[in-house]
Amino acid sequence: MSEHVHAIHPEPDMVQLLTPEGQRVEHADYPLEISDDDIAALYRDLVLVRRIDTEAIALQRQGELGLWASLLGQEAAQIGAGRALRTQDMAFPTYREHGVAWCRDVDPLTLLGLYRGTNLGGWDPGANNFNLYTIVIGAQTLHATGYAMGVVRDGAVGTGDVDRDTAVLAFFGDGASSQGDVNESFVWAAAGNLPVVFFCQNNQWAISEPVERQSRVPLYQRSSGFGFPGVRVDGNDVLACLAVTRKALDDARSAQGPTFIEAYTYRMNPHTTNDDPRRYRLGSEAETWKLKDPIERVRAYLTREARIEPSFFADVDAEAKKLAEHVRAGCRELADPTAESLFDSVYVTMPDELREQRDEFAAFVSEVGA
Amino acid sequence: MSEHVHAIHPEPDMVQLLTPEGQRVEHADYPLEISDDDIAALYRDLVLVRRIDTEAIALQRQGELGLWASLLGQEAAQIGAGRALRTQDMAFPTYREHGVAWCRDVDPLTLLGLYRGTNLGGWDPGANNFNLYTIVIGAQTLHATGYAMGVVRDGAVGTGDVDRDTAVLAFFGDGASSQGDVNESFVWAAAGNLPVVFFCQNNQWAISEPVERQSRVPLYQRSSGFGFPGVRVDGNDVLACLAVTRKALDDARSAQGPTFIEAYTYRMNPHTTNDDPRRYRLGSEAETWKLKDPIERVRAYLTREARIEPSFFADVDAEAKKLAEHVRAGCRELADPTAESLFDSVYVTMPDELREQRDEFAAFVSEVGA
Amino acid sequence: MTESKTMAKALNDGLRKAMEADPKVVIMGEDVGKLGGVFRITDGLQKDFGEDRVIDTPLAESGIIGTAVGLAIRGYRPVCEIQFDGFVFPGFDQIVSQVAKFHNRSAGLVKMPITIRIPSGGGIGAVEHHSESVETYFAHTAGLKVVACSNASDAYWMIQEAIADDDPVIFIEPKRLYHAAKSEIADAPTPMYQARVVRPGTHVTVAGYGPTMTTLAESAKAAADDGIELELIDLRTVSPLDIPTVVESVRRTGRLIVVHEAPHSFGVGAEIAARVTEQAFYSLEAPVLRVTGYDTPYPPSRLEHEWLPNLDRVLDAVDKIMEY
Amino acid sequence: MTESKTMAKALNDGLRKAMEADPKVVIMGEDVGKLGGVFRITDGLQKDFGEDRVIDTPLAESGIIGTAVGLAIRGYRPVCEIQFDGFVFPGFDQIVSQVAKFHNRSAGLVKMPITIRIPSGGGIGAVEHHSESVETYFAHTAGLKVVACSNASDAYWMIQEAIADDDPVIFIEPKRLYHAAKSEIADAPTPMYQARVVRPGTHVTVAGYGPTMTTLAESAKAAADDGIELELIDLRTVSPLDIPTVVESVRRTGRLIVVHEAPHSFGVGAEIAARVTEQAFYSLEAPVLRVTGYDTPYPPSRLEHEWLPNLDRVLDAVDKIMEY
Ligand SMILES: Cc1ncc(C[n+]2csc(CCOP(=O)(O)OP(=O)(O)O)c2C)c(N)n1
Ligand SMILES: Cc1ncc(C[n+]2csc(CCOP(=O)(O)OP(=O)(O)O)c2C)c(N)n1
Ligand SMILES: [Mg+2]
Ligand SMILES: [Mg+2]
Repeated sequence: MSEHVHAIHPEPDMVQLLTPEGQRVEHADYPLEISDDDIAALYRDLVLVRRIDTEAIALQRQGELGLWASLLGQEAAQIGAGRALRTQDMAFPTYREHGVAWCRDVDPLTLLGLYRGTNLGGWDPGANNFNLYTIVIGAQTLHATGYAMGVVRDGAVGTGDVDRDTAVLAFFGDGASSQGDVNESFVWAAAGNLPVVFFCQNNQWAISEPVERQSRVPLYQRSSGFGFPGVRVDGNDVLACLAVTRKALDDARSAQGPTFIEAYTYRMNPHTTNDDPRRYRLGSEAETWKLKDPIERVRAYLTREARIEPSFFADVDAEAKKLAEHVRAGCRELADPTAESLFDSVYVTMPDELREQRDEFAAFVSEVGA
Repeated sequence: MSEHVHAIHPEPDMVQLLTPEGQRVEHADYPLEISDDDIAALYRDLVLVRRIDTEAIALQRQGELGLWASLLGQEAAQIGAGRALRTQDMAFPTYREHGVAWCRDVDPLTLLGLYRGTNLGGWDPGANNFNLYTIVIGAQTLHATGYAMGVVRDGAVGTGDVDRDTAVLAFFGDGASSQGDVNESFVWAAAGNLPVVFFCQNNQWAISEPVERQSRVPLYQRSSGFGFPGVRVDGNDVLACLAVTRKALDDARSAQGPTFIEAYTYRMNPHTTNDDPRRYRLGSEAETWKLKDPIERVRAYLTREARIEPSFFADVDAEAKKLAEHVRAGCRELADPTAESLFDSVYVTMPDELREQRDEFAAFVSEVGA
Repeated sequence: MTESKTMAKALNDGLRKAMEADPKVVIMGEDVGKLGGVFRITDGLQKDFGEDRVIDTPLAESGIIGTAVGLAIRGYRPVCEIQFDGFVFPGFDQIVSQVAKFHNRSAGLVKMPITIRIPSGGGIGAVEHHSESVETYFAHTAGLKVVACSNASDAYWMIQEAIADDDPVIFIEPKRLYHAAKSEIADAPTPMYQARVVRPGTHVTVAGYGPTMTTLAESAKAAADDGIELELIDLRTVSPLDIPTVVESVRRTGRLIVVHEAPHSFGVGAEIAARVTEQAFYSLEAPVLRVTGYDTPYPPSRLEHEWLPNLDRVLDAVDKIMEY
Repeated sequence: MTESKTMAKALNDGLRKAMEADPKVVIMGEDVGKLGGVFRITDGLQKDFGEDRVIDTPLAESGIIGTAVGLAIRGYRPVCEIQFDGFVFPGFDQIVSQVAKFHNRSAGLVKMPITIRIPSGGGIGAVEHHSESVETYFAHTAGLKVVACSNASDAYWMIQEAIADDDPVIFIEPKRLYHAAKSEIADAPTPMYQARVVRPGTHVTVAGYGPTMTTLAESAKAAADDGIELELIDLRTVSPLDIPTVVESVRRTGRLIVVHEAPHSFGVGAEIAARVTEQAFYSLEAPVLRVTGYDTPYPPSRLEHEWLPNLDRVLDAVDKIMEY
């Protein structure tokens, strides 16, 4: 590179509060006071969402789901971010944020419809302040930004009322960082000083493309070009993800504007159940990342440092087993869409010509089905 | 803004080599050895392109052009950048780079067709290595980037052969910096370390919107987020624009990758001849910028410091007058499009159905015209 | 009938009414604030409703539409201005994959009451991308409604109906009529999504919308001088189409010409031809004819009036269809 | 006839041939390199032709198309892969306003020999945006050509012809047929931009393209069992349309059904209906009928086979048209 590098920075440390070995470490900018009980609760979250994921993959293999996008390896990023949200905050996921859904109290079965092909999502984003999954890469970052514009117009930032001030959390991937929409959302967020936090899970891969295809500098630096802060956090460290996201959301709620968070993590599984990563990456890469497993380090910490019930780990495992059964049984019971449902929500007010098509189709389906 | 500003920089100086008062100043990073004759040549360029502009505005008032986008105030940015190009380099203009066209030896009459409505551009980008004007904001930055990919594939960077190594210069405005396309071109340029220089004329306005609507930090900082250098140059200082662009193009040609240049300048005229800036900005703003006029400072320098022919200024004025006549007379002579021309270049191989439409239309036009 | 207004003023008044009626209505776009838009359609609105409700956005159409989606999720009712027809395309993905599909994706739980205003069509002597007719792209997209006003009264009422509609509406404004002759504003609207017979006739039905309606009115006068009575239909809505009104007319006239500025092939005329032929097969004395833009990019302005559907081209088609 | 191949392999071989024939051909898209594309259509090409000619791009469709335009200006012949139909829209602006218009803008001085490959259509059990039929948007855009292959042999030849074409070509690949039954590769191509009668018949002409052709073949067999002989036309090219071939057939059969997966309204079927009716008005015994996708977003996969034009729906239309 040339010498007139006015605008390239030294790489700061990645924020880490819990080492892969399970040691608590401090970070001056991100002090985190958290009880062992709360850490245990995070452990439970991590284990349960991994279990949901495992179960969904199995269901896909059995033909019960058409597809699944696994979160394996990204549990800490999602639980850390998700647990930083307050009730009134709004989350905008991609198609992989099953862990965030969990934190928002969305029943995992709700997520399965679109992967099973019984609906296209079909949940109410307002019910748990968790937007519908968005498949077009990056599109949801603009939705999040627009939602944040609404929050500002509702007078729900910077009032000091903790139950009122609202932040928006937009999820996207390393690959998505190249999309025009994502960069436009940075433009809007910065120009409007909007209460939106951009949470990028850099899982190192966009299907088969390594992150180097998207950027030659660490992604957290992107936001500096737009005039708002960026920070890289250990995406496999649930405490660091919690602390960093909490801080960013606090800033957003208190009218201090947007933050970009790069959660440095790894997609342990294929991109989706359709993908074959042996074609493009070495298995040894995943082996290395396994040493940084987001759950193991919390378990190590709890085992060594915390006073928890002796039955704790067994209880969580039992709960996971029950959850798996819920997912398994519930998935098989998800109803197929009705013929009418394909037409009924295209418009709020259905045009006559579409009603005719609906009736024709419904008659056809009931005839063929009969 | 919050305190974890890992990625915001102090504002560096704007590169300036000639003050508004016409004083030569030095800049450590951008030494410029230039003879007084060469400065005089730049003066001539500045005056002549301003004259083309003045003439085009007059032609628009007389109804000879449908529209004109004036470069008034931006002559130094365009001449500085344009004169930094080598023959083999390729320039991608917006709709306002009449000064760059001049540097590329494009006859000003060539530019008038699209503003007169006799064609849509219609020149050969390869003839003078000056792309067609692009009206969709930002689209051309991707074209420039793709062209640079071709340059690399042709082995025309980093060979050390000054007649072979090729750079690409992409022009755009402050408003354009918000477009997805422009940011995607930064992604591509950085990831591919491409020989492209992004030259942003920040003329403070995108029609009625001040640059603050697009960015809360200086625009030259944008590229840092993508991992390549950005520099702000006094866009009313032709010497600084020349030096900074020359350096960036040299870097590009020698395989050192992209640079972002923000030429800090001012749109002295309405956005186009259709616009009424009294609705959105104070006249006093232009008055202030008038003191930084790009031509006056060169004239002051030449008058005070250089040994030039006594007749020089008069000669340039005479040449400008002749040029104006050429523009005036030539514009009126620009032929209206033929009926066939609307159809003949839609495809290289015209489909039969389009040929039928063409023949029908041609018959209709000749009938109506008769 | 009350006062007489230009279409530009009627739209401005209609927008003002809509903003007064519902505090959730926000206007957003490039230069819509202080400038009042390049066509002054939003003139004065920012002054009166503030910068939070009339928003000068950064220069990016995908951002304009995408943030409107987010505002809609938050309960707002955004009205987006696209500066010129040809600049809707950077926002196309957000329109087609988000605005159009969101309500359906949510099984009806989230509404997208977004109005996208597009100053459309040619005839104003402009440069490339400033004179296009983009309605067909949106009409072919399930989940969107597409309407076009052709006069001040419709403009005034339809913009309010579009904004009040809980579905997303692409609102086509024939820009060359913005400041054409004033007309009176009706006391009450014709319900949107209905076509209107604007001139009764017996020989040939001619259906158009938006910018072509003034041309059709002239054509009908000229044809009448030759003893041919055109029945003119202002479609008003492109999606859904009001085919019953057209079919009813065609059953009487036996002949139909459809007129639009958008390119000929795969245009609105094709759909109307196909549907009317299906529904009135035995009533048609002649195939449906189309007078449209040609299958070329919009031409340099010096030839635009010849290229556009104009009086001569419409009358040619009338002659042709009468020969069947 | 020579070897037998899947369509996926035929495309892969065709791309290889094109790259061998012209060093200016470059392939670009998401995951087209090491992975060989999510459908493996570019399998092995990066290995053999290098990373400079088979380019894994950043994840942005506007960037893919926009840089292809720049490469074309520099004299290259880019072949862009759009990963799935529904993801072409972020690149729509560059396609419609640049790729389609550049040659015309330059008065014919700059060619845009860009091929945009779009794995298209439904029936693969996928999630939203992965099963759409987007051809109509491009067919309505002057300056583009749109073709669709329906079998391995056409795939092999047409991809080479598209790449060799100096005009931009939208190349529709019916993704659910990629790995369907193998078929033989003809020794020489049927010239592109010509439709082909793939089964002669006397009662009803049925025209389709791309993914629907296998459905039509089954339908013809089933109809023949009932004594109705369908004449099947594989249109192969959507823009320009080969209307003469259809009209010639319709003059014999008097009846036409058009089939496509894209939504019904303002679709390809409408244009064919309009044009054929105009040109063969007195030959038609019945209006042109259409069997198409409905005017809804593509449905959840559990109902996609019912929603798509299928054997039953085609036979229903045959019954209906025979009743006229
Ligand atoms: C606009 C668009 N283009 C292409 C795709 C196909 N696609 C789905 S996921 C994906 C990679 C996404 O990578 P990243 O953003 O890193 O997210 P990750 O899947 O790794 O979580 C691609 C290319 C898409 N969904 N949307
Ligand atoms: C995609 C697109 N949207 C909108 C426009 C309308 N428009 C033309 S120029 C302009 C402002 C451009 O501002 P800037 O990029 O600063 O360039 P300047 O005109 O100041 O040179 C706008 C909005 C356009 N040409 N293209
Ligand atoms: Mg990723
Ligand atoms: Mg500007």
